[in-house]
Amino acid sequence: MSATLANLKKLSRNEMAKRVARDIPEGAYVNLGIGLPTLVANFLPEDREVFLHTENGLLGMGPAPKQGEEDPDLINAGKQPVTALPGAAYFHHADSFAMMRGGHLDICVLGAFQVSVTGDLANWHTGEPSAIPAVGGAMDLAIGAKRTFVVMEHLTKAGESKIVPTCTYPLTAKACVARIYTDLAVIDVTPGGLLVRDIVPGLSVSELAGLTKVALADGREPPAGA
Amino acid sequence: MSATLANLKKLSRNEMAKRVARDIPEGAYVNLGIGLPTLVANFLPEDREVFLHTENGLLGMGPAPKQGEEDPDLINAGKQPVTALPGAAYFHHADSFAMMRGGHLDICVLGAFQVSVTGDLANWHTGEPSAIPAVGGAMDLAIGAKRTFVVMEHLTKAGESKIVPTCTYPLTAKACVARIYTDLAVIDVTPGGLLVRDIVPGLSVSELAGLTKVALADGREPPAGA
Amino acid sequence: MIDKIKASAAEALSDVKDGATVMIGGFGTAGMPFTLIDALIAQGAKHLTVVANNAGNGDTGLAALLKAGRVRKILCSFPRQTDSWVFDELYRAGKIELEVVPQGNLAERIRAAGAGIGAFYSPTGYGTLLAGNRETRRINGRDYVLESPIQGDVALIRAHKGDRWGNLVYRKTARNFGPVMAMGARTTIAEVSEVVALGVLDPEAIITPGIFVQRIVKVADATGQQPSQE
Amino acid sequence: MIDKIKASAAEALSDVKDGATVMIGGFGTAGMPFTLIDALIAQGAKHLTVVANNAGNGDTGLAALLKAGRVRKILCSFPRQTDSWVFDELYRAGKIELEVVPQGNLAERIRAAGAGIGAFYSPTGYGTLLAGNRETRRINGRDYVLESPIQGDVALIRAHKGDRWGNLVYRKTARNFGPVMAMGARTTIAEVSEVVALGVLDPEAIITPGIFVQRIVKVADATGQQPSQE
Repeated sequence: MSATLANLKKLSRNEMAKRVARDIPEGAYVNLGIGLPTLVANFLPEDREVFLHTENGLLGMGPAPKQGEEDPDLINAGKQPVTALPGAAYFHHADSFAMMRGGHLDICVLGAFQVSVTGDLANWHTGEPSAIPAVGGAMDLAIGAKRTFVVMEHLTKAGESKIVPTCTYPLTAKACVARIYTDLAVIDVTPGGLLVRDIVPGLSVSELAGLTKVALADGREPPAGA
Repeated sequence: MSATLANLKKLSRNEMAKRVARDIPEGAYVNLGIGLPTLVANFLPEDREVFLHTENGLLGMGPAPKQGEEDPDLINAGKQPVTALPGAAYFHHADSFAMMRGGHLDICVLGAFQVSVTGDLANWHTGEPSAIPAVGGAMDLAIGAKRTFVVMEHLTKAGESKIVPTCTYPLTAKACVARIYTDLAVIDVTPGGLLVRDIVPGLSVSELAGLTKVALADGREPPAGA
Repeated sequence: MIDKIKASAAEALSDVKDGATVMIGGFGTAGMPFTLIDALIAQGAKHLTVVANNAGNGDTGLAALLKAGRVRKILCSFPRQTDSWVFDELYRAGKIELEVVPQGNLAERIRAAGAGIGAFYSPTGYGTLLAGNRETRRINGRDYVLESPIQGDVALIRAHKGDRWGNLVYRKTARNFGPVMAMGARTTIAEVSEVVALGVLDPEAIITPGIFVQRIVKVADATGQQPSQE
Repeated sequence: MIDKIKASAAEALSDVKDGATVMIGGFGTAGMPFTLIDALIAQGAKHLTVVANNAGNGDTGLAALLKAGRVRKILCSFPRQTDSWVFDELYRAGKIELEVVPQGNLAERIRAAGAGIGAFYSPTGYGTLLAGNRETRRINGRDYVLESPIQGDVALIRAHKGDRWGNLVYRKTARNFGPVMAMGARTTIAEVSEVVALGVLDPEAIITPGIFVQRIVKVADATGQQPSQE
């Protein structure tokens, strides 16, 4: 009767990125972090002008250059070669982080180890004693943008929920996450708790809550005509 | 026996400015405030490269433009038209005041109402109830430069010393003045008190102390061969 | 397609509210956005708090806004000038509130708002009347005053050239407060002498990236504006 | 005549002292001053505190300085990278002290030193391990951490072009920490690909005015430097 995880059609990494891209409106100033979130850029429609910011000093970042046209002086926060669009601007690090910390970015999309039910984010440190800590711009991004989106797998490889009552990994920032995109659902963090906005076919909100082990309310729009 | 003020040859405003200019070495970054201090620029030798800063956003300020070549977008802190030398740079107000407040200027030359024996400066407000207060960049300049020079008449029109035990006018900054240039003398503010470095001919240090009504030590170099 | 170029100053200023905090660029008349100020007067918003370096020159620009009785309070570093008669009269008549802010604190407080800084310890003004009742602190043997950000609802600035993404370059010392005010206001409106196509401005030389600018208005060149004297 | 152009990196670096705090520009290898770092290794100063965004890539540049055993402590935002093996080994062996600083705090703390700010309340890091025992404060409903300036004795940065007054322009995202480090260090030494005559750089487009730069060294172009991956 209930869907099992095995036969659920989870979203692929590209499908997750595409789902995030759907929610980024024209004219938005957006930072796509490093790793999975950077895939979002590939799914922004060509006719939608979105301003991509990379914290190492570029607004108006374009796609990866053609092979052979890489410029080692033109890279993104993940240190991969990128391009600059007409209308782009370069700036130094203090100005770049003023954009982030001053609330000028509309949206920032980050990966995560864990997100708590109150929107606390843990994405920089596993807390293992042997791990070398490295935070980069994660803490600045998490607190700076008007809305912080997280995109991540819903469950760890061991099957544990990455949405948790309280983060057990060291925090990146408190109460900063507005929306969570996983391979199973889209969930808003609200003052009243977590609200499911979208879910993969074949999975119910109560089944998702069972997997997630935290309270989830159904916040989906009723289907047209219902 | 003693020189009287009436027959003393006081320095003119230009002579005071020239005396200050003598102490500005090649390569110095200098802000000349507004009013009398700006005359100093006229006495810097042409072959001595000194970098003039104006807080409204220019380093490498040149002399006044020729008549008819004034540009309303190119002015100094006194809002007079100026020019920019080859090698000049424009910047915004936060960067400009970072230069001042961050201690990057070597010398700043300011006018004053009063300077105290400990180097407190009063130059922005007469304290009269009817006066409209206006400070501009005076407080930033006073505390920012590596050395703050004051250039002023030694006595008020009423014959009172402008070098005082304690300022009675509202302060611009505490303990900021390094050296005072007047129409009678050059005086250093030191931890041990005021030290006369130079004095107009015909006036003794003790006579100057009598006029000034504060303790002054003789800090002049002995004449060569003495 | 994003186009921040507005058809008129009136359109760009239409939503300024009574009681708003309006930052106005310029050092004296250099960089003063005369066209935008005229449009603000026509728009009619009142009880404004103005943040600017000076308190107006002659009878135009900021002085005209003051004269129209729209300004409740002004924060500035240098109100008193030889040609600030409009302000002087209002001030002496008790019709305008004045907060004098040292110029460096003014610039840095505006930047702080734009950069998300909660407050900062400034060396300027310590031990003076202008430190008021603010907290002080000795750090490594030097004394500082705790200064708060100044956040604008609207910034009106003048730049030289702009493009449809809001990128700006300025002209000489008319740059002054423009870039920090653009950072420190929720809505920044720039008047420019020239609108250029996207990509014309050198990305290495853009002074204010478009993220800090919401609207741009093309105006006639400001030739003939004479600098005023302090 | 003032001429900040030095004949060699060795000459420019000759007075770096043991125990100095050395800021090193660059984000990964973009903007890393390889020639100056090599000269610092040859110069021999030890027990250094290094301030940089990363902790070295591969075996050259900052990684080579670390490998030479000259660095006692490093302040950086992102030490761990796929090619940071030199740092990783020193760290695991307890041979280098690490202070991880969020990248925005790093940039702003360096700027604060350059701008004369005594300390500032930063929103970044509140409620996290990296806030350590620092003071916190709630301002207008938001929580902040009190952050102190980071002052360098020396900054080693890479720029694109420079002139004899020390004016600099950068190239694309290699600009990164260069301008703030130039502000935040007592002696800033820049390597540039090109030295130009005074007046060639557009005064509207100079990114670092010469007041922040004490010495310049012309180096061979850094072509062939490959970006590293995190």
